Amino acid sequence: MADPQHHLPGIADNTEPQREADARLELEAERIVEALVFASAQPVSEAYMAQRLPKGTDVNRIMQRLKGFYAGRGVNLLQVDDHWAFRTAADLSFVVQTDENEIKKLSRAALEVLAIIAYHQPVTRAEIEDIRGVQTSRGTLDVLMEAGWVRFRGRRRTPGRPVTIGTTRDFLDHFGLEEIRDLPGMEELKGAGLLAGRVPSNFQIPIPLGDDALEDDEDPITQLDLEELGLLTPRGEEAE
Amino acid sequence: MADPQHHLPGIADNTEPQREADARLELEAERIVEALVFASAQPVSEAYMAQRLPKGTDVNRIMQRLKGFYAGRGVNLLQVDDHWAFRTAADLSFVVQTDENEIKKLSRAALEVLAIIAYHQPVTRAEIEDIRGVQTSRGTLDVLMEAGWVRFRGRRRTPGRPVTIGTTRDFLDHFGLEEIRDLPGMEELKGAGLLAGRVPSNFQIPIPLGDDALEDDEDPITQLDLEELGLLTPRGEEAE
Amino acid sequence: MNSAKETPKKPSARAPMDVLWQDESGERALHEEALVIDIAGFEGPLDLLLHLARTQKVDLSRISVLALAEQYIAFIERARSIRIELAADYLVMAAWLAFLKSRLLIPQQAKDEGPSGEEMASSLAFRLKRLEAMREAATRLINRNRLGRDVFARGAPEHIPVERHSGYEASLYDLLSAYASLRQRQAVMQVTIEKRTVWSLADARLILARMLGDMVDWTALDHFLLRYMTSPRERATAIASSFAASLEMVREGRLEIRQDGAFAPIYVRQGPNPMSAEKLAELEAARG
Repeated sequence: MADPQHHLPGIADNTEPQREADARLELEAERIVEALVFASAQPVSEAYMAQRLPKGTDVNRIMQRLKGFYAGRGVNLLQVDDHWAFRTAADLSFVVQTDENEIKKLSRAALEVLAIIAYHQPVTRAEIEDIRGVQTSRGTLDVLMEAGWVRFRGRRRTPGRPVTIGTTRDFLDHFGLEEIRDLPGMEELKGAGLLAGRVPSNFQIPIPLGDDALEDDEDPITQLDLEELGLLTPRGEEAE
Repeated sequence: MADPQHHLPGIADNTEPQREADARLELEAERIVEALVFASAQPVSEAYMAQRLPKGTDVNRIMQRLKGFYAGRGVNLLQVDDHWAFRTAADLSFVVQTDENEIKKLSRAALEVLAIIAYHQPVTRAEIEDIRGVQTSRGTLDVLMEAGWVRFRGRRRTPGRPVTIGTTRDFLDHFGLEEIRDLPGMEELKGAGLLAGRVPSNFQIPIPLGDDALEDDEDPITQLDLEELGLLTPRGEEAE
Repeated sequence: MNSAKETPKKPSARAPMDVLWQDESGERALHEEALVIDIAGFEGPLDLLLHLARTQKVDLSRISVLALAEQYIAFIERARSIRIELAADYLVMAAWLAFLKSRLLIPQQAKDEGPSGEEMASSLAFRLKRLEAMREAATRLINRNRLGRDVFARGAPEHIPVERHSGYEASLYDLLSAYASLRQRQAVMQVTIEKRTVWSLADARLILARMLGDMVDWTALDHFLLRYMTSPRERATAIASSFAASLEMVREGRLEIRQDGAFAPIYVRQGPNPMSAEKLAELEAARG
């Protein structure tokens, strides 16, 4: 669909009806995505919406506009990855809350592991244990997986091919994050080198990856990781 | 709350800020009822909303105005007696209903069979039953085939030439795996709390062989085989 | 101090989640006394170190690693002196810190291999900072507006968008847990778990009674029990049960017992009131 603003001036007799037609189509597209997203409790992907819109519709642009439209209202349009969902405005939680609104409480260990996975993903279990300095007790990862917040992502191409763990879209949805880069304090932590999986002599900072696609990061570059991490730590010595 | 239109003219220096304050209150009331109606599983009564609004708020008037606000949109506000609910606009039901009834939860048995196929592939039907310890009902494999997650790979060069089964590319896509070898092994399942720590010493989880290439003891499936297996006839009888 | 297992953890008792959720600082209200006793509340040596570092009340980047190492080692010594079971992790850390301390105090030889004391210290400081940063991040994360607590989804969804063509729903977690529990179930069904041989008191009593007739003179308890011990693994249980049974039989006058010193061999012989053949037959019958 053509953007009305790109029409050239001077051919007004032609553009005026055209503009109206565009606006009508645009409104119709807005209505369709509103209906789609409103009808679902789960975030709806842009790809899914695109299938239900006229070919070539710029879904993201429409969603961004709708997001602005709902910004001040009681129900907001939120982006989660490349998915969209309507959610009640956070400042209204006091009215909406009922007794049934029970959410699962996490143990301190589970919460810590969740944060480490979120900020360091894709991360292996050995790395989680290195950061915490303690073995992850049975059931901790289990709880997070069952909640649907973390998942096995793949394997790192290092000796032993350890399985890597990352967060899910449900995680983003649950904590109201558009993408993993929106994690609180991410920039500061990166800047301080605290998300680097290694000791300070090596100031290489991996950019956390939240996407579903496996990244080049799961390549031999990170080979240093495991060995290096283990070497200077007591846990590593213990393992020897 | 006074309707701004009912203010008398001539006392403008007083009404202007007043009008603004009223509008703000009104918008806040609208936001609250929007959130309430949106989050509720049932239509919400005006009485319930009134409890959550400043005393004396004319709920019905607010709802009527909101109804107007949503009238042209993809989601409408509907009144049922003195209860209110959001519903997708009637003329858009076609977008919302296209894939109704399509999503089914995989049965426990199907999950087990699928998992066995994933880990033990290429695997024969008899081997699946051996691992599960029970006979696999006819429909279970059908369901997995229908889902597009498993396929016949070939025939094993052993007496009876049993058909071997493996997973598909769609399987990997659905479960977010890049390759079948990304499936977690015993240590990872243990670490995630999915496997108990104490398993028999001879307990092993195979490393799945998921290549498209046939194994040494596998023959390709031929057209003849498919007919023989009854796969080319609708819902064919499975070779027992 | 030989426990290689994890000490039982009770984090909920010491650091309830509520504290973490409500208390921004994440600081745990713990006084020194509790610290000594309640090692079980710590999630490993780094957690303990972090707590000790916190009590130095300085920025983590300016902590004295040397002082911290000394505090930790002192803490472990105190715990050991009052015989608190420490997980191996804690002892390994103590040993590592002792090594670090020596590296920091003694100038390094030129040809000395391995990391310098300073490198080790900065690595430790980094790990502490990183762990603390993750704790703070966790607190900030959990205090966000959360779906189902602060923010709500549509209460009456009309439609579930089906994005996959398969038409079936299953997550990787579903798949893996189905597989793991199936395999585990089958493994349990197929493996015959070896029965652990335990000598009951009754067994031991019967065996001792059978032996009484053969015993002319003082015989070492474990020496004659060897006849009944088919495998070394039974040794402990056989000796324990026989000893307990022998005490009872001494009380009944069927047996006399003698030991010349602590940990010296225990000798037994027939007592003044030996068991009759009928009584023995009765015992045998009762045992089946």
